[in-house]
Amino acid sequence: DTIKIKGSDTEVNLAVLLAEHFRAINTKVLVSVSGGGSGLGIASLLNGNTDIANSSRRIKPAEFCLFQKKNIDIDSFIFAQDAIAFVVSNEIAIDSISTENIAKILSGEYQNWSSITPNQLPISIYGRQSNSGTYDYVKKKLGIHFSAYAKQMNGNAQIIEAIKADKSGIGYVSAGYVLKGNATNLKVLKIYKGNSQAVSPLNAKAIASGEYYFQRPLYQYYKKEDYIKIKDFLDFEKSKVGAHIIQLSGYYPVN
Amino acid sequence: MIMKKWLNSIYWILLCGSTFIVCLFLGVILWDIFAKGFSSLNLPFLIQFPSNGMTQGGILPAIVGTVILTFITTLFSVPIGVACAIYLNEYAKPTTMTNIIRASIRNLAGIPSIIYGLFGLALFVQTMHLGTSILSAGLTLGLLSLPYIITTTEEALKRIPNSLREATLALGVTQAETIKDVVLPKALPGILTGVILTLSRAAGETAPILFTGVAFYINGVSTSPNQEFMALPYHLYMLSTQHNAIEQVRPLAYATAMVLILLVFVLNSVAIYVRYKNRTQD
Amino acid sequence: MKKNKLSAENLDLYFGEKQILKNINIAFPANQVTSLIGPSGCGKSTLLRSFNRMHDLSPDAKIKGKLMLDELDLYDKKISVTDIRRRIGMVFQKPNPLPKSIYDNLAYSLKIHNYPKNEIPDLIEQALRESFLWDEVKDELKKPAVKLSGGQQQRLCIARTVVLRPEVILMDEPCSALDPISTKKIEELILKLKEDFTIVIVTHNMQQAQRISEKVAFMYLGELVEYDTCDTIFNHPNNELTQRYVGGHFG
Amino acid sequence: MKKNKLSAENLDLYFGEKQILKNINIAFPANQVTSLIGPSGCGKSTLLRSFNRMHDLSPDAKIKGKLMLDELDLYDKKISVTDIRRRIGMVFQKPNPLPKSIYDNLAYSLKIHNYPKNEIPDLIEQALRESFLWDEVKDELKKPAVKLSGGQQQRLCIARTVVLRPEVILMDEPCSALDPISTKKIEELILKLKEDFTIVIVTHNMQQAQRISEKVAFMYLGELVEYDTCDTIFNHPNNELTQRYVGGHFG
Amino acid sequence: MNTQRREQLDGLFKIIFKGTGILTIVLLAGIFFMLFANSLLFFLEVSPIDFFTGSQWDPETNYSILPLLLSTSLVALGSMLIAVPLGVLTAAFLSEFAPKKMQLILKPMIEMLAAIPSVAIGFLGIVLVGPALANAFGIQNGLNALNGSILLAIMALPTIVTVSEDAINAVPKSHREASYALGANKWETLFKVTLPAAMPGLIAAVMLGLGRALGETMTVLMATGNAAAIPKGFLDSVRTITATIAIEMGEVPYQTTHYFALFAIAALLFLITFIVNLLGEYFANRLRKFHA
Ligand SMILES: Nc1ncnc2c1ncn2[C@@H]1O[C@H](COP(=O)(O)OP(=O)(O)OP(=O)(O)O)[C@@H](O)[C@H]1O
Ligand SMILES: Nc1ncnc2c1ncn2[C@@H]1O[C@H](COP(=O)(O)OP(=O)(O)OP(=O)(O)O)[C@@H](O)[C@H]1O
Ligand SMILES: [Mg+2]
Ligand SMILES: [Mg+2]
Repeated sequence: DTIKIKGSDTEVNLAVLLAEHFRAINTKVLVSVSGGGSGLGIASLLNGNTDIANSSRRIKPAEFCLFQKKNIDIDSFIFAQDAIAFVVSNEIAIDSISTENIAKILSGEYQNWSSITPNQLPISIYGRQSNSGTYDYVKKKLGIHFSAYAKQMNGNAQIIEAIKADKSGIGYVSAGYVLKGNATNLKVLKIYKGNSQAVSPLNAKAIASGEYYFQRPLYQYYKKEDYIKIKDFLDFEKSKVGAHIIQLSGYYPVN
Repeated sequence: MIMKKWLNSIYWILLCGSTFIVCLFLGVILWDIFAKGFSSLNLPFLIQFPSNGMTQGGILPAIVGTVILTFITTLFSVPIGVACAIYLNEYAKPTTMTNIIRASIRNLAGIPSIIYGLFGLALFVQTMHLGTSILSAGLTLGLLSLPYIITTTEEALKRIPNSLREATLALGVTQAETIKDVVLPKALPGILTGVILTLSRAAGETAPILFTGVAFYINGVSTSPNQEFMALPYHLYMLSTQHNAIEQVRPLAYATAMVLILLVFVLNSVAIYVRYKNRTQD
Repeated sequence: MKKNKLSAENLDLYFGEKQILKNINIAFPANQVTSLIGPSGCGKSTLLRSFNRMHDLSPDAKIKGKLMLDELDLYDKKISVTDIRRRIGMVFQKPNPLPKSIYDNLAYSLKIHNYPKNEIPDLIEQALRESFLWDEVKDELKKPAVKLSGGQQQRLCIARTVVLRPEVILMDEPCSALDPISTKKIEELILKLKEDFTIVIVTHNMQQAQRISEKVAFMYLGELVEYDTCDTIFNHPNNELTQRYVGGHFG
Repeated sequence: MKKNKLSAENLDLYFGEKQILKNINIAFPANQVTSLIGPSGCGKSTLLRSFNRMHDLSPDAKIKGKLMLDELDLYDKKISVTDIRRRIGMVFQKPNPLPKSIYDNLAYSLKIHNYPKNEIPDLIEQALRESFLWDEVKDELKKPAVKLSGGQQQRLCIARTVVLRPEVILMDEPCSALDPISTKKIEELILKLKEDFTIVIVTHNMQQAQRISEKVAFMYLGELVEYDTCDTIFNHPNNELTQRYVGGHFG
Repeated sequence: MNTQRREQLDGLFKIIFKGTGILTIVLLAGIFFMLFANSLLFFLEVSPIDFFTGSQWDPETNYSILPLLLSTSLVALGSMLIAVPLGVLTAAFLSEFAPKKMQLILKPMIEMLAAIPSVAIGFLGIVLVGPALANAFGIQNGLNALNGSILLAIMALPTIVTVSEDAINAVPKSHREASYALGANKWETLFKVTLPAAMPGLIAAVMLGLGRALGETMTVLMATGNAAAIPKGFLDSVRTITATIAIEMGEVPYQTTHYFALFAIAALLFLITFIVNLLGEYFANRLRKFHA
């Protein structure tokens, strides 16, 4: 038997690790993992092409209607917390940034770093493709339309790569991606809203208390009727081993 | 006169230069991939599962997946493609209709592979409820291969002189027997060349399997046709664009690229050899 | 007069719109050699091939009239075309051995027609002897047939036809691709085979027609102009066209 | 005796290992037509083509001996082959107009050799007049040359050669692909052209050779058997082979 | 087996062969049908005018193919600018000047180039061409239209070389002899006689190569940066039609507008490649007729 997991690119590497270790305790069930974006996960669940939909956002009402129309009962499960980090090159002379400025940069209103820093550099934006959950999340959270010149990258990893090469770049990725030496030569910006204190996405305590602005739960959606089939795997995620893996990957386990 | 001499050497440089650049492309591609892939390519890489979030270990499931996938493609496209070519060349009357059919088959060979992917999704995954699976993907690649197999097989059949068919028919042999005993055996090398070249192309395709069943990672090897699978070309795509530790897995990506290129080169060499053998024979 | 083995009555044949054979009436006597002569393109091959229904394969060929083998209507829907072709063998202009060994070229048709396995070797030897080929190939029956010389290949094709014991053998310029020595051998073979078979042969070579045939038919532009004994056609033809043709004035 | 324009001394020519021309010694007088005759394959074309160095294109051709245009050694390393080909024009067996318009077929040769732009139209008109083609094509100079009839095409090819004012024109069976009327026109043309040019022509047609040439060379198996005036060769040849050939007994 | 059985079997096989023939044709016709039926559903919801005139591809709000179409054209055009001269000149060298032995080595090499899978080429776009471009032009990121053009040129080259070579070989020797006999040198002959005579075949080669470049997916997906804005030049990131389908298809719920939109752009791509390939065929046939 196989459990298919599809969805959010943010979660895909985590899911791969979980699947890999799951093999050690259960050889009877195969787990196949694919990325592609939260939309893909939910669409696949709807289309019957996956058992678990990874989603870095809550299901949209429109999507939920589609399930209802098809008479499919779904359930969800939050298996980790994710923080979205904004990264820039080391040469950009800021450490923290306000949510307003982020909105102005991402919507294309500010086109040069000189608007907020001493750097005289055109801003290039590295984001995700339009149907990734992260894209959607940032867009909704800031209430903006992305600039048409924002480069739409295929995955978090490409964004990091790009910004490493592009000292004028700014991009957003899951906090998990900036761990483990991935962020050399990069700066992970602290975020503040209005007059509140700037918080780093790498601060576990702050995340646990929900203080970081771009912080979101990571969901797994599944059909209720399939629960028995996937129960073993879900249990594994909640187990100590599972929590440990989640932590090692740079996310924050939910307890 | 002097002008002409000058021009002539410029032309000469242009022609040789172009040829050299074309060869250089191949050289650079092979050199870059082989030089950098060679150090990570070893036996364990070929026979191990990926491990530690795919930053270590091998590509066994991808190799197995590609082999099974190609096998399904073959099983589907070769019999149907050869049968269709036989129909067109041996049975169908040369009407405008068959000419239109031939022309459209040739044109289908030029349709972007991603469109076959869409069709496979609509037909196999959705309509026939095969789900995203190695079967759906194999059938999709089979569809993609059909036009190639039909045209190359028809070419091979056309090269068989009519006198051979007449020889047996005049002995009271039926048309089906003639095809089985005379036409197909004689056309076999030609058909084989076409089939191998087509399959080597199919094995390297990525776009058509994107939405029909290929998976990012599977924690085991499965042989059941209704399961998802890993495949070499997609694995390379994923390692070079999707993975979260791109720098770390780059050597693995190089080695995967090398395995993939070696695979299609071996298939191509076999095909070129079969064709060469066949040509020198008659 | 000898009994007629094969005959055509009011035969018209069209390729698409073009009429190639025009109201042919002819009957070939049993155990004789009949030659068809006429300028290129006059329809000799077309006539020959209508007897063993080779035109079934050309989708645009249309046939009218009655063709008979003894009492059997060759174009009767109910009868089997493979059976007809077994009973009316054919040898082509260019030798066309199958890409198999000498032995298998003969064994193939026998197997197809369900001859008992144990009789096959003897039948093959007999047919090769009848075709004057046995002595030349008996030590290398496993050799690919295409390695034989042109004349040997043509005799092999005749042997392949003979082995099935057909009643009629149609030959379409069987010697035109061969050298004079091979031609002579084949002519001898034809003269011997007519004891057992009825033979109809197309030839461009007037000398050959005179050497081997009892009767000769002269065709011109799809019509049968004159059909008579060999002597009549070549020495005192009734028709002026025939006279001019056999006199070498055209064609 | 007229002055010799073109000559070969001790010419041997090999294709790979095979010797095609054997010790040919021949000289063609200026402003005359010389015919080369001989059975097929005897080396006429090969001889002709060695004068304008067309064999340079076949990598396996080897040439020994001395070929001269006036005082110029044709195979001298220092001289330009394109210049030789301009001075020794050639007309081929099958008319081979370039896939361009009638006008451009002639303009091409002129442009290649850097004739001044403003002189080109006049030169083209003159050449077409000389080739008896002007009246037939003057209204459609832009028409593709391949649309002309075979005879017109061949005259165009001659015009294309003539327009460059070569000293010698080599013709390799220029009429063999043409009907009798076109052939007659071309023969008239040749007779007119010899006033200005030296012409060497290969022909299979004995009548033609007699009609147009002052001198005739008979070749056989790569050797020059007899070379004499037209009258001698056709009416009282010295060599027996020549006699048999012009008498129509072989070839 | 008696004769009757054999003939029945013969009839049966005839039916089987005919059946597969028809099945194949139905399957292939299904592709046309599926594309156009689904795009029809799209145009029921989005007006074709918006589709062709808007300036933004932003699913669920704006469906305009313009940026994608421009991207596709830009990348394909660039690849032809590189591949056509290289390909035709290489073909000329191969058929006119290269010694036999050299041909024996070069031809399989070009076949091998054709065999390299598109992901491998795309991979090189990321690891080799991209950084090289970034260096050469002093830009931050080499994933742009130029990168895609270079890679697609490599992929289209084998097609262009082989088809052009056939076309040049098909030019009759008599044309060349005519030219040489007039005192033209080999270059004048090549550029003014041989290549013009082979022109229909050369156009066919370019069309077939272009068809290949237009339809390629993985290479452009990996190497062009995928920005769905109207490109301003070769150093901009672009997103082609094929890449858009590849990125978005997996993520749309079936039977939604977005889903149909992807079929609509696929249908348009299909039409374009179909026309380009037909043109290629047409010119190839003209060459055949011309020399027949
Ligand atoms: N399959 C065909 N379709 C259309 N026309 C055909 C076909 N076969 C033969 N013909 C035409 O029928 C005419 C008679 O051909 P046939 O081969 O019978 O002549 P023939 O007398 O055998 O000539 P030859 O001596 O050259 O073999 C010819 O004009 C030929 O072009
Ligand atoms: N390029 C070549 N390579 C090898 N052999 C050649 C070549 N060209 C001609 N030959 C051989 O040279 C011999 C003479 O040929 P050539 O064409 O000169 O004969 P010809 O007298 O012009 O005959 P024809 O009257 O048929 O034109 C022939 O045996 C021919 O096969
Ligand atoms: Mg015939
Ligand atoms: Mg000649």
